[in-house]
Amino acid sequence: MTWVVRLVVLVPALAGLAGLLLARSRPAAQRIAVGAAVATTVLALIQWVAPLGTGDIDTFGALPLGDLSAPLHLLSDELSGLIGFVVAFVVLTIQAYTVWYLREDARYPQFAAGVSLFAAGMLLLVQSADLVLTLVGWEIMGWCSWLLIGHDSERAAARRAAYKAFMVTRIADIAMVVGLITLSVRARSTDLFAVLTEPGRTGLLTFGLVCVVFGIAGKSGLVPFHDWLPDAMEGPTPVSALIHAATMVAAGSYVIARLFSLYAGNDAARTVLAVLAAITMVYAAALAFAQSDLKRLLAYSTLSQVAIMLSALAAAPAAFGVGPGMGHLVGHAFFKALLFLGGGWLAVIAGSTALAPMAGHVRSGVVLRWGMAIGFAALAGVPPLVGFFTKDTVIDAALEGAADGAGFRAWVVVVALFATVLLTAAYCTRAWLVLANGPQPARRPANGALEVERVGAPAGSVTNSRLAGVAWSPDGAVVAAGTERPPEQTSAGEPDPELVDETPPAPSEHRPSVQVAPWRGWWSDTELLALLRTASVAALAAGSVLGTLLLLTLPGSIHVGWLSAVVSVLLIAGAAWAVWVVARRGQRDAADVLPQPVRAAAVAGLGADTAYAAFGRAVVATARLVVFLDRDVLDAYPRAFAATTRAVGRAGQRTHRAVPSLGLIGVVAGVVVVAVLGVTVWR
Amino acid sequence: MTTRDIVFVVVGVITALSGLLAVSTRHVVHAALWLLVCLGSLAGCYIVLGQELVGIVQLLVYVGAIVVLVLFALMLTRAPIGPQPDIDAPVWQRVVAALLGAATTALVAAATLPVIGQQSVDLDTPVVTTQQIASAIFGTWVWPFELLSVLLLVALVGAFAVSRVVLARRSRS
Amino acid sequence: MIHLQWPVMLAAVLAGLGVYGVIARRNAVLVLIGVELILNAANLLLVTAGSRPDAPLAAGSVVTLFVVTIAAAEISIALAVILVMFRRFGHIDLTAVPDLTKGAPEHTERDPTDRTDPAALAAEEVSEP
Amino acid sequence: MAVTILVLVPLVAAILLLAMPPVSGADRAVALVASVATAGLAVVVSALRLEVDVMWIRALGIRWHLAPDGISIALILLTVLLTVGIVLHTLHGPPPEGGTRSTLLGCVLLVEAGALGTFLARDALLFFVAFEVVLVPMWVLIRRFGDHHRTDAVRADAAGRFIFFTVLGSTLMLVGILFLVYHQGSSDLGVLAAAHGSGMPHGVQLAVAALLLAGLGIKVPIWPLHTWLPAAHTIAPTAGSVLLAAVLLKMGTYGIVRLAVATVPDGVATLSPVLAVLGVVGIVWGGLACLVERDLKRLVAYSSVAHMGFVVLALASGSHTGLQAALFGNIAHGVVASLLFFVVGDLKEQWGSADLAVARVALRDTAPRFGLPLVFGFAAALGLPGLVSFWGEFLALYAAWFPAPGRPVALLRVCVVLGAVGLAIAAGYAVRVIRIVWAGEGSDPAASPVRDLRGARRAVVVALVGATVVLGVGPQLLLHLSNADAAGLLEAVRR
Repeated sequence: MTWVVRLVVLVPALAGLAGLLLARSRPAAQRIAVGAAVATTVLALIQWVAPLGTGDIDTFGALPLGDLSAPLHLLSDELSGLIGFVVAFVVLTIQAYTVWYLREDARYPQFAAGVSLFAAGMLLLVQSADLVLTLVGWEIMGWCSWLLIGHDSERAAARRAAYKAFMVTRIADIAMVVGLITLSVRARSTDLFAVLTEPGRTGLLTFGLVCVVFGIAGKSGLVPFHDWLPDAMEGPTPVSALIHAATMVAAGSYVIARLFSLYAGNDAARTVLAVLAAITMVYAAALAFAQSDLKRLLAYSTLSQVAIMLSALAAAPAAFGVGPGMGHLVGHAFFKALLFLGGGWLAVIAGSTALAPMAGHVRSGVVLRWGMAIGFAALAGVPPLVGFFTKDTVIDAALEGAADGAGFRAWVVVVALFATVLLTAAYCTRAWLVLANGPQPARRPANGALEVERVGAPAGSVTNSRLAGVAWSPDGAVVAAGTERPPEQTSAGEPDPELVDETPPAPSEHRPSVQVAPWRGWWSDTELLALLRTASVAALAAGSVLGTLLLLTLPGSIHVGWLSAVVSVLLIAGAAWAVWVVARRGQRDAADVLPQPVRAAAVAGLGADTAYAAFGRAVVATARLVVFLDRDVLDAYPRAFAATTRAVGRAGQRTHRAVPSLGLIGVVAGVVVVAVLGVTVWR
Repeated sequence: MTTRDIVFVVVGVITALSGLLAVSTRHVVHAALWLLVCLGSLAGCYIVLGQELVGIVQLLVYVGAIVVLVLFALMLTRAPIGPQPDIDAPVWQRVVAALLGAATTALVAAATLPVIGQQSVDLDTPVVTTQQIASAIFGTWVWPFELLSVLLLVALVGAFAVSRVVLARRSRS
Repeated sequence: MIHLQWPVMLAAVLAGLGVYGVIARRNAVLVLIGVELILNAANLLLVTAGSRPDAPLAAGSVVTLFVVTIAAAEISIALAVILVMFRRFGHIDLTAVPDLTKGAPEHTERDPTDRTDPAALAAEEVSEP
Repeated sequence: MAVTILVLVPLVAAILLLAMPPVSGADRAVALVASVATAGLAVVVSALRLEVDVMWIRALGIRWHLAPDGISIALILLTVLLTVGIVLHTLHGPPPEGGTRSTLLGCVLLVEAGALGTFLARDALLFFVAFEVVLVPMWVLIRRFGDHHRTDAVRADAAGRFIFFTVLGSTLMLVGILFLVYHQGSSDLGVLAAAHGSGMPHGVQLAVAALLLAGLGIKVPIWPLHTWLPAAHTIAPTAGSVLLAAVLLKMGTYGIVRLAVATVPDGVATLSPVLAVLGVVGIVWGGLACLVERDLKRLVAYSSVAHMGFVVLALASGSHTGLQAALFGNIAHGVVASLLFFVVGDLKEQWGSADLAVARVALRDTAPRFGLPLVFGFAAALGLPGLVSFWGEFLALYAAWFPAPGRPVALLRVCVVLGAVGLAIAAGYAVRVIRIVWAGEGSDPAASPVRDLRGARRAVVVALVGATVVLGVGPQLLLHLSNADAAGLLEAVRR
């Protein structure tokens, strides 16, 4: 059985490597990627159903490091089993969906391999019983996120977004590394259980835990490290789903959950976490309401939802354990993946990820319509969907925490949670109304894609004034930030069967830039591709409805308090009604009531990007100073030495060019003097 | 003062005087000729000292070869005949030279005379015969002797190289 | 019987004369004459020492012969050098300031734009064909 | 005996190659056979731990004592295997400019012989002699075979700078060694390590440690003494850059472990705050310089300064973990830097320069066999887990956080935080290069594409990528190798 645990990590890792190094053809890459995802899901299922309950599964032997013990063990318990399974399942749906989504992308094999590696990183983190392995998985995810967000690297915006994501998380990783080292030093061991049980040295412990909080703030997108996440929407939609649903941003809360018994006894670290989470959840939910781009809206909602998970870990009483936070992680994984995949589908139909062009398109298909509806409802927390249960468990846990005497940090969280519930319901309603109530397009205009060629600034839309940011690149190149350009349905050969009833051949002048690869096996069958896409969305929708059942296996993850449930349902209903009214029953975008400058600022992320860019410029300026010092100050010493030597040599040369007979006088006089000395002194 | 002493002093005075003239005459060629006299009379000194072989070699090599070489060199460097006003260095340099020369003399004398003291040797029955010298050269000193022959060869080649190769390189560039 | 202080004194005088000649003369060939005098002073000392009854290995005579030979070698090289000097500079005046740049392009000043360190000089010597 | 032959094979082959007439085609065979034979012998010697110990210079009591141990085996294997790689790489490239190929190969083998002697030597003076052997061939490699797109003066400057710095370092080291040997009465490293500085007054220990650290620190290079490295790396041919990064730099750190840490531990301990601070300044300094550097080879050289900073930091910690981290980081940097220099050197060969500001074709689509190793190399350079550098750097930070007793803990912890900042900077420059060269930021699709890696050159690069991954996934392979001897070394120190 221990091999199952190892294989859960090994299979996607090998699939990733194989895809990267070997698979050059698309069918092979598809088989490897999807096959490995299926195998991983099955293995994770086995592990979840029959967890070993042990934390000393060898990986490749302990490191011989003298005074530091680094056994590098994996663990297998209920929590890792559940999360592992959810991760594997979400990755499976995403891999299946990617086959459809990137069907015309020449670099699909690399992309699929990247997703596999990413999954391996997350699964390693989930199953790690060793802080070093946690860090390994953590960093692998960071790297893969860079590769995947920048997949579409012909566009400057995508390159910049990838760089920004990687750098922001990497900077936060400074704290992560220091924190993990501190915790390991305390126990002289990187073994999770040794770290958790080491008593004493609370000063060091607090420092380490706070460092870890700041470390996870990077990947989980807490303020002030949050701004990379909306920009990361430049990546293809499957990556967004991957990052947002079950892996990267959720990894932070999982790490905190694994260290929960340390956090439970440490007020200082938890207060920091609570404050960061509370700020982030309200801030991000408020910004989400004003977004004009569906993917960015979802990104901000992710920030907010991840903060909810973390707030549960920050505020819940120790007795509640990690259940509330992890429950919300699982629920969020399902409905956020669902929303992203559905959103990607919509974007392909509409040719843009901006909300305005999508208006009405959600009615294009049954699965799409119901999928998006379930997704938004679950996100808003409408009973009986999974979001309702998990969110109310968190609120209940926070209330219990407040009652338990947690004081400030619990109350901050409770207030923020109720505000977030309200805001979440508002932006979900707004988005749904926009998507569902637009003018029903019978089909997409033949040249529709042409209009939205440059997504992010569609004609006539005030909402897409996504401000151009300055690229944070050492080269100082100024690039405009935009949003992902979804693969367009313009290929005459491959109309979407669900979308187009009577297929007019699209104008051929707008063929996709990437040539259709010469793969025509059964995998290429259009209907099969569409089926894969639809099945993925449907599976996730099912998960969003039935996810509560999964959570029953994790103690403490479903615990609905009546008071909080009633209050939040009322809040949701009120917010939805208010938005409905403001939106004139769906006749206009509810966000249009906001003043234009506020809207623009919100779309621009309130200038966080500018601050990042300024920081980047400061670093580059320092670097230039360093290079100047290196070349012209430090290096002056060797140059001065060389020049001195040369000057001395010249002087010597001149001396030797003196009149020869004078030299002779010198020599003879010297000999005489020496001889006199010799004769006199010798005696 | 024995007879040999008197003979030696006479020959020695000739040597010293001709040496003085060799370094002080204003005729370039005369200098070489006075050197010839000086070295020749030094050969006489050697003979008085009982070293006939050395004296003869001195005559052959120094007087016969080296001085001739010097004369050749003087001719090749277009040495003028007749007294030269600028043959000597400036006065101050000559004064320094005289001082250093005197110092050298004093030094050598001071260093060696006490060693020699009032020692006198009987040269009528010579300590070393020519035969002994021959067997010493080809016996005890054979390796230095052979090395010397190599040195001579190297010197010949070197002289040739210095005068030929350097000039050839110069003319090429 | 001979008293050895006479040859020793002669040697001292010859050495002093030689030194005077080396310094006081301008003409390089005449300087060589001074050198010869010094050498002969040394020879005379050797012979004197060798004529003592306790002199071992016939060293006085033998080494004198060697010195004579070495002197021959020395003077041939020296005269060759003087000859080259004469041809290159047109004079053999040792009190004149030598102009080494003349006729010796390999040893001229480096290009002033060459901002390298001394090792570069050595390096370029090596790389010359 | 086999150990002596191990050193002699490359030496004799080098002399043969240097003496060979330029037209002869036998250089290929000689170089290949010699390097492969050396590699084989080195494996045998390392596996069996063969040893040779005879009197060498009786008057001075210097012994011809060569023996591998856990600390040196990894370096020996790295040296011999990389030499095979370099020979293959050189033989499958265009003929070198500036001299004949046999001269180039001769110099490479001479460096190998010197490096092997250095790593094997168990006598301080023998160590020094072997240490010096590498200087002249390395100088020739830079001076004669350097980048021929630059002016002669630039080559002369780089080569002169190299020789100036390293000779200065060697001189300081020699003074230190003589001081040490004079005080301890023996030049045997085993004896010196067993004495671990006992019987020397603290002031003398401090002086010896300072001399040794300054001398060897130039070679490492430790921060303010590093300015020779970028110039030398930029100008040197691929073979020279690889040797510099993978062998010469390692001789410095190895020397610090073998000569300084083992023999004058108290002096090194007193100096460890300085060492730690300089190491961390090097990490940050090198990283920042990489963020704006335009020349790719220079950039890799600055990243070497940063990576060696981690090794120095680990050494400053003085703990067992620190020593292990330093030894591992040493090898890791050797593998990664040689991989990068092989790839970058090839690119420069084809591009004519390594200026990042020149728009070229992106490698990702036109030359994936170049691109992938480049990405791997820079991913390793930024300390990505799963690749070899991560372990050295993470463990170095751990060790510095928890140093040996008696070290300034607070200062070292500040150093750790700054070192972690260095990790973030490394990510910045690594991704910057990948963006420009691989993904093609600011690239020019119309520029002439590079020929992709082929044949033996590809095999060399693939082998190095493999080593990066294998050692990254299984760091135990190396850590077990050095564990016992590292422990023994510190045991002697602490006794």
